[in-house]
Amino acid sequence: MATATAQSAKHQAQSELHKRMLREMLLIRRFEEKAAEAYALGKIGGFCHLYIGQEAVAAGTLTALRDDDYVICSYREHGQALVRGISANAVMAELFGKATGCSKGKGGSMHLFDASKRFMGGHGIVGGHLPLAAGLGFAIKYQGGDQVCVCYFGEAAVNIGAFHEALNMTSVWKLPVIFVCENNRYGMGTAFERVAAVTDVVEHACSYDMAAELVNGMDVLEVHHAAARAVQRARKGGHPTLLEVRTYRFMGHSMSDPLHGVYRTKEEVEEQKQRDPISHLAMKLKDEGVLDQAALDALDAEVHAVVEEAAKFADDSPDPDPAELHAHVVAD
Amino acid sequence: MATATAQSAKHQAQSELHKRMLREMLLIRRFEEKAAEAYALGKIGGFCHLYIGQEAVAAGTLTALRDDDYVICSYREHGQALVRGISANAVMAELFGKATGCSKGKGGSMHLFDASKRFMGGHGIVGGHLPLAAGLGFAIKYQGGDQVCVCYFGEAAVNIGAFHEALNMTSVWKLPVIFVCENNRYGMGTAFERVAAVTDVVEHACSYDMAAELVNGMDVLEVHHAAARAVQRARKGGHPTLLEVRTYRFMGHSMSDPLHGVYRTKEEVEEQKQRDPISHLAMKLKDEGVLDQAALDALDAEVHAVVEEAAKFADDSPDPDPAELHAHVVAD
Amino acid sequence: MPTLTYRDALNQALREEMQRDPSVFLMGEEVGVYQGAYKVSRGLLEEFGPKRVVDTPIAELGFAGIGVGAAMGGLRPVIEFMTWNFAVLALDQIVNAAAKMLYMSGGQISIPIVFRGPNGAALQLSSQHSQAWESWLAHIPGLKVVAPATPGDAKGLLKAAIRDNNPVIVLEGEMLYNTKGEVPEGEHLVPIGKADVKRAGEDVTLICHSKTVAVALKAAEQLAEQRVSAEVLDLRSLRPMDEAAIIGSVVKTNRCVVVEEGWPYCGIGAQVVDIIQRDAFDHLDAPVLRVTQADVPMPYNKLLERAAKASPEKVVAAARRVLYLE
Amino acid sequence: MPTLTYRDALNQALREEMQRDPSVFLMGEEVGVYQGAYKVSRGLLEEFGPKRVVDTPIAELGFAGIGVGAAMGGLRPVIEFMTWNFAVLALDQIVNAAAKMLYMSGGQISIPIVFRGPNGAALQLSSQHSQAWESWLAHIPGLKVVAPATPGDAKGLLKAAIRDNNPVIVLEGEMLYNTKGEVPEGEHLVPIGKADVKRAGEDVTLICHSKTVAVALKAAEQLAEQRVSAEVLDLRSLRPMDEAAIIGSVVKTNRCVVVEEGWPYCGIGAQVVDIIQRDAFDHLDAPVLRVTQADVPMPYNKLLERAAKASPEKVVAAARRVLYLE
Ligand SMILES: Cc1ncc(C[n+]2csc(CCOP(=O)(O)OP(=O)(O)O)c2C)c(N)n1
Ligand SMILES: Cc1ncc(C[n+]2csc(CCOP(=O)(O)OP(=O)(O)O)c2C)c(N)n1
Ligand SMILES: [Mg+2]
Ligand SMILES: [Mg+2]
Repeated sequence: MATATAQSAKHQAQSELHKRMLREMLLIRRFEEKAAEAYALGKIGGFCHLYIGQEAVAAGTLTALRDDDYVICSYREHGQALVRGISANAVMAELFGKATGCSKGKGGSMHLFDASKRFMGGHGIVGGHLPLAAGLGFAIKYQGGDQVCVCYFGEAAVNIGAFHEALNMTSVWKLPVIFVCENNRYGMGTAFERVAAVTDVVEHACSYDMAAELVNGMDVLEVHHAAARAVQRARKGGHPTLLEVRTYRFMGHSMSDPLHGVYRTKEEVEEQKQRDPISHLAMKLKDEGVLDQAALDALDAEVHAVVEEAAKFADDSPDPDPAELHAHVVAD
Repeated sequence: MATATAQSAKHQAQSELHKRMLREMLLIRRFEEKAAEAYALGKIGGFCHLYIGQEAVAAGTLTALRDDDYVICSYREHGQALVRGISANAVMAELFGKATGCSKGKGGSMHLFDASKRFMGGHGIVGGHLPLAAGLGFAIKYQGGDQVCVCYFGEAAVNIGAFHEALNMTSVWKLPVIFVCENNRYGMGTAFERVAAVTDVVEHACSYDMAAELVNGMDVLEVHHAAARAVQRARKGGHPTLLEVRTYRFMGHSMSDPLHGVYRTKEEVEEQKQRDPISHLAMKLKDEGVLDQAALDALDAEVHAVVEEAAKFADDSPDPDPAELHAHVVAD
Repeated sequence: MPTLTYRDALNQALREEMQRDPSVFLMGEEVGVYQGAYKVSRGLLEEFGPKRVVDTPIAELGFAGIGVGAAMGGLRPVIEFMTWNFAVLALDQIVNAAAKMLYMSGGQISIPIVFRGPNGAALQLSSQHSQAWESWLAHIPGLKVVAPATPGDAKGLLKAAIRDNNPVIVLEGEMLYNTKGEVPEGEHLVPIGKADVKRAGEDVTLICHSKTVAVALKAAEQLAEQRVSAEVLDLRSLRPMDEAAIIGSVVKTNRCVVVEEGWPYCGIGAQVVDIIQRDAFDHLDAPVLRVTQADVPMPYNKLLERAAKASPEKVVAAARRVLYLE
Repeated sequence: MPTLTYRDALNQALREEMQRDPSVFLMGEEVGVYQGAYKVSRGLLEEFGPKRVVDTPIAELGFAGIGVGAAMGGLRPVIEFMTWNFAVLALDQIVNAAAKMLYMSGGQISIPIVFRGPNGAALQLSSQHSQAWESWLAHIPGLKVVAPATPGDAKGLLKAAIRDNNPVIVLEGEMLYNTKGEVPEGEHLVPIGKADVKRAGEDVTLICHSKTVAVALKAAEQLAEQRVSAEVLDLRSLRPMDEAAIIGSVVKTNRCVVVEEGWPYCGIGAQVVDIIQRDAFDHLDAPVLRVTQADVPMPYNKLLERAAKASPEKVVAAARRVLYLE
């Protein structure tokens, strides 16, 4: 039996974790709002896919990882980059295309990288990074490590061949990979049920004899616990997991797309916003007495300042040297 | 209640069907034996994948079709071509690369075509023709027809992305396609269980909400009935089926490969030969009194003559005109 | 003649051909409910219904193959790739099925299909979303490849492509969709395989296609200010290529610069150079020079991206070099 | 020096590099239990075990990507494609992941990986199994592409490829596997990017690579009988290409024929021609001519196939034309 002190230490640690997750989610939210603003001002170009509404997925899963685990994402990866610990400055500078960006301004929003954080990108071809994730898992196992690789992708990627090939080989070779499907119901303007014969993504796990869990992505704690279980399975036994996290994007597909358009109703978006994962956790922590309104306000202010500073940093940073055009085409 | 005459007419028709299936299987067997001989003599070049052992699959399924249905195959398609009614002459001539071949000598063993028989090839990229099959199904539905499309492929094709994409869209759009997986346990020298997380191919049907049946491919009647059910589903309701037919190839993967090599034992091959679908049906028909040994011998002699004639025809046929090199690159 | 955007010209071509022939249908990601990622298919779902305007899952290999299969079954599919960047996943179906089927079936099965969508770089879409695929596609016998530069050519070439009995690749330009130009109403067909002089000139030939036509035209203006008369030859069709038009122009000007969006190695320009030196060797007063994308993956940063792309300035510089003015 | 087959030279290179560096592993279809579809990996499973000699399902896109991912994770994968014909399915991973990763990550993540396997036609494998992909691959910045013609070069280039910190494409030849030649033992590295004069000559340069080296050498013999001295330059490396060697030879001979296995449009030869006319314009006494595969899908029939391929006769004819002997 745990002693009273142990109990309370555990409780304390849990509260800290919850506060951290709240802060991460808030940071993402404020960062993305700032990015939208900067995009409108033309400071960010190209495609820019915001994470607003889905914050609980990055915050819940990445807090279950060790620093030496690998993370790999689609083009909708600002949130994961921030939670993984790439500074808001470096992420924002990358969106601005600056030399101080985490990919030196050569990658942009869709290609955030930080090898030192084992953050392996930002990839733009739907489904294309699932085999890369399996390959990272392969390397871990080959080297005898006990790290895991977490791979994020949208539900629309489930329909592409790479998903099938990657999951099969991951299972056959028992690679320590956690496939996190962020099911936000839409791939651009296409509702999943219009293009998928089976809409419960977890069902696919049967075809690969893989562990699977279906999780409410608006509840960061639920996400975190499911992720922790998956990490445990992968780290201990090299057993991969397919995690389907049901979430929702509150914004358009990318900054060039409308908020709802013809493919979903304004009402649906509004209704989903009631399930905001940030308010949800904030409410809970208030209820539990972990944070009061003043603390919440302080947190928001702190995060706000981080984001403002990031925008200023990005703005003030230099463009890459023109010689960068020809640098890094091939390695030495 | 059926009258006695109706009963016996039905019985009669069944016997005819069984005799036809026996003949088709025998024709394939003798044809393939002759092809092996011709290959050894250098009259056939390139890759040549024989169908010996798997005859019941082509004979059982194709006898459930109408003439206006579509058939599409992998590179292991001599058997299907013959059962579909392309003359042994035209098939053998194609293997010999002659102008009289069903693809004018330009396709060869892997690319048998006969548009008039709705025999749509002979395709060499594993899995590549599954989307083509779905497309033929799409065309049928678009045109309001009640044909079906039957698509043959090996179990190793299940691991490739095209399988996944084709089955999903076929199901979403309810296309009249029957996917016949000829599970002969090996893709070249690789046992299926070494490379597939789940070895019951039918299990994949769940991921696509598709009807499925697992069939003993050494029993041509069982194959035929399952195919007939699948055809019914497709023709009436546009419901696709995934048919897994468990079979075995008695020869090497292609004429350039060893019979068993290191990937399977000689004993295994011998054991499987005991399940020969041709002897199986011949025995049954003898038992039932449908055919006696003399009739069987006559059948074999007849088929033998067809094959000998085919080889002679192919031998005597001319090579394509040199101008054929530049013909049919583009259509008018 | 009405003035339309390139986007609306394509839309008109699709609409007219779908009205004309019930076996023509459009398939691709977001072509229906969403009205097209770049709105090329706007209004078509409403007019022709979901049977003929088909939204697909993200499965480029699969739906390209379904298109080829549908063509085998007697239809005339138009397959839209949201961009050609994603079509790399579908190349097996384009090359091994669509392009080779007629030949390997001994002439039995033609594949009347159009694969279309925007090709090459737009603005700051970075490495994976900015690739120009024309040299790969033009390499393949059995395909035809067109790359219209103007709204009029876009309409005329797309209509011709849909009526062609072969697989035709139509390379559009995201940066061109909003550009405007005169577009003949109704029956307007531009023959596949014919280049077009977009500006006549005497001193140097600028060969270009798609987005680089505007680049060459700007360069020609700047050259005119420098008293150099440049002829701008728009290839329009990359396979077959109008060799007679190329040679004809070079025989007249004796000097040539080839401008393209793609990378240099084994690019379209290399093929053009090969044709010219082979058939107009004695007419050349200087080596043919090429302006291409820098031989690097496309960077995200705006300035680097600009530096990577073909530009009027680079074309002018190359033209001056072939004129030995530098 | 020991004489080995091309196959065994490759096998030796793999074995030596796997012995030398535990992070090197081999992955592909049939590489292990089956000992390789063409036996290049014979004995490696027995020596290095299933951890390092990995049989895959038929999933080219997937296992190519797994290779790239493993390289991101610190390994040095050698990915075997049973033939390059099937690698068309994996091009997204080769082009969009392997080739672009270093650049788009701002120099952080290099991809030391080798993609190898037989390329081009063998005998009577028909349309879908006879494609030569070098011009596509050489088009892509971020890749290196080599195509050895001899057992010695095969060993030396494969070893260099495995030690290179970039994605390197090694194009082998099914028809070359049984050919024999001298192969230095142990540490034998052929630098990537260096062409090799396989026969010195004065009157005309024959530029070739891979299987066409033998074709060019035979042509050179026949030309010698006609008192024409041909230099045979084996490119060996297609990206980067040894421009200095090309120019050096043409400046000497003033005439050139380029021979390749692939199709003409935007082929390797087009790029070679571009380089020559650009940098050796004043040294050329005749247009450069090219001998390529006929511009058609490969037919199955033996005679048609032979007619489609580059041959010594065609090379001789082209050489005589550039020498104005016809
Ligand atoms: C292979 C490929 N096809 C198409 C696209 C264009 N595209 C980018 S994102 C996207 C939708 C993806 O939806 P989903 O996987 O659900 O992720 P989400 O955007 O919802 O996070 C599409 C079609 C692409 N990038 N790659
Ligand atoms: C995409 C692709 N990869 C590899 C090959 C080479 N190959 C030809 S057949 C074959 C095995 C296929 O096995 P299976 O699908 O089970 O069919 P079977 O030969 O047993 O009839 C392989 C690996 C190919 N043709 N296509
Ligand atoms: Mg989504
Ligand atoms: Mg098999």
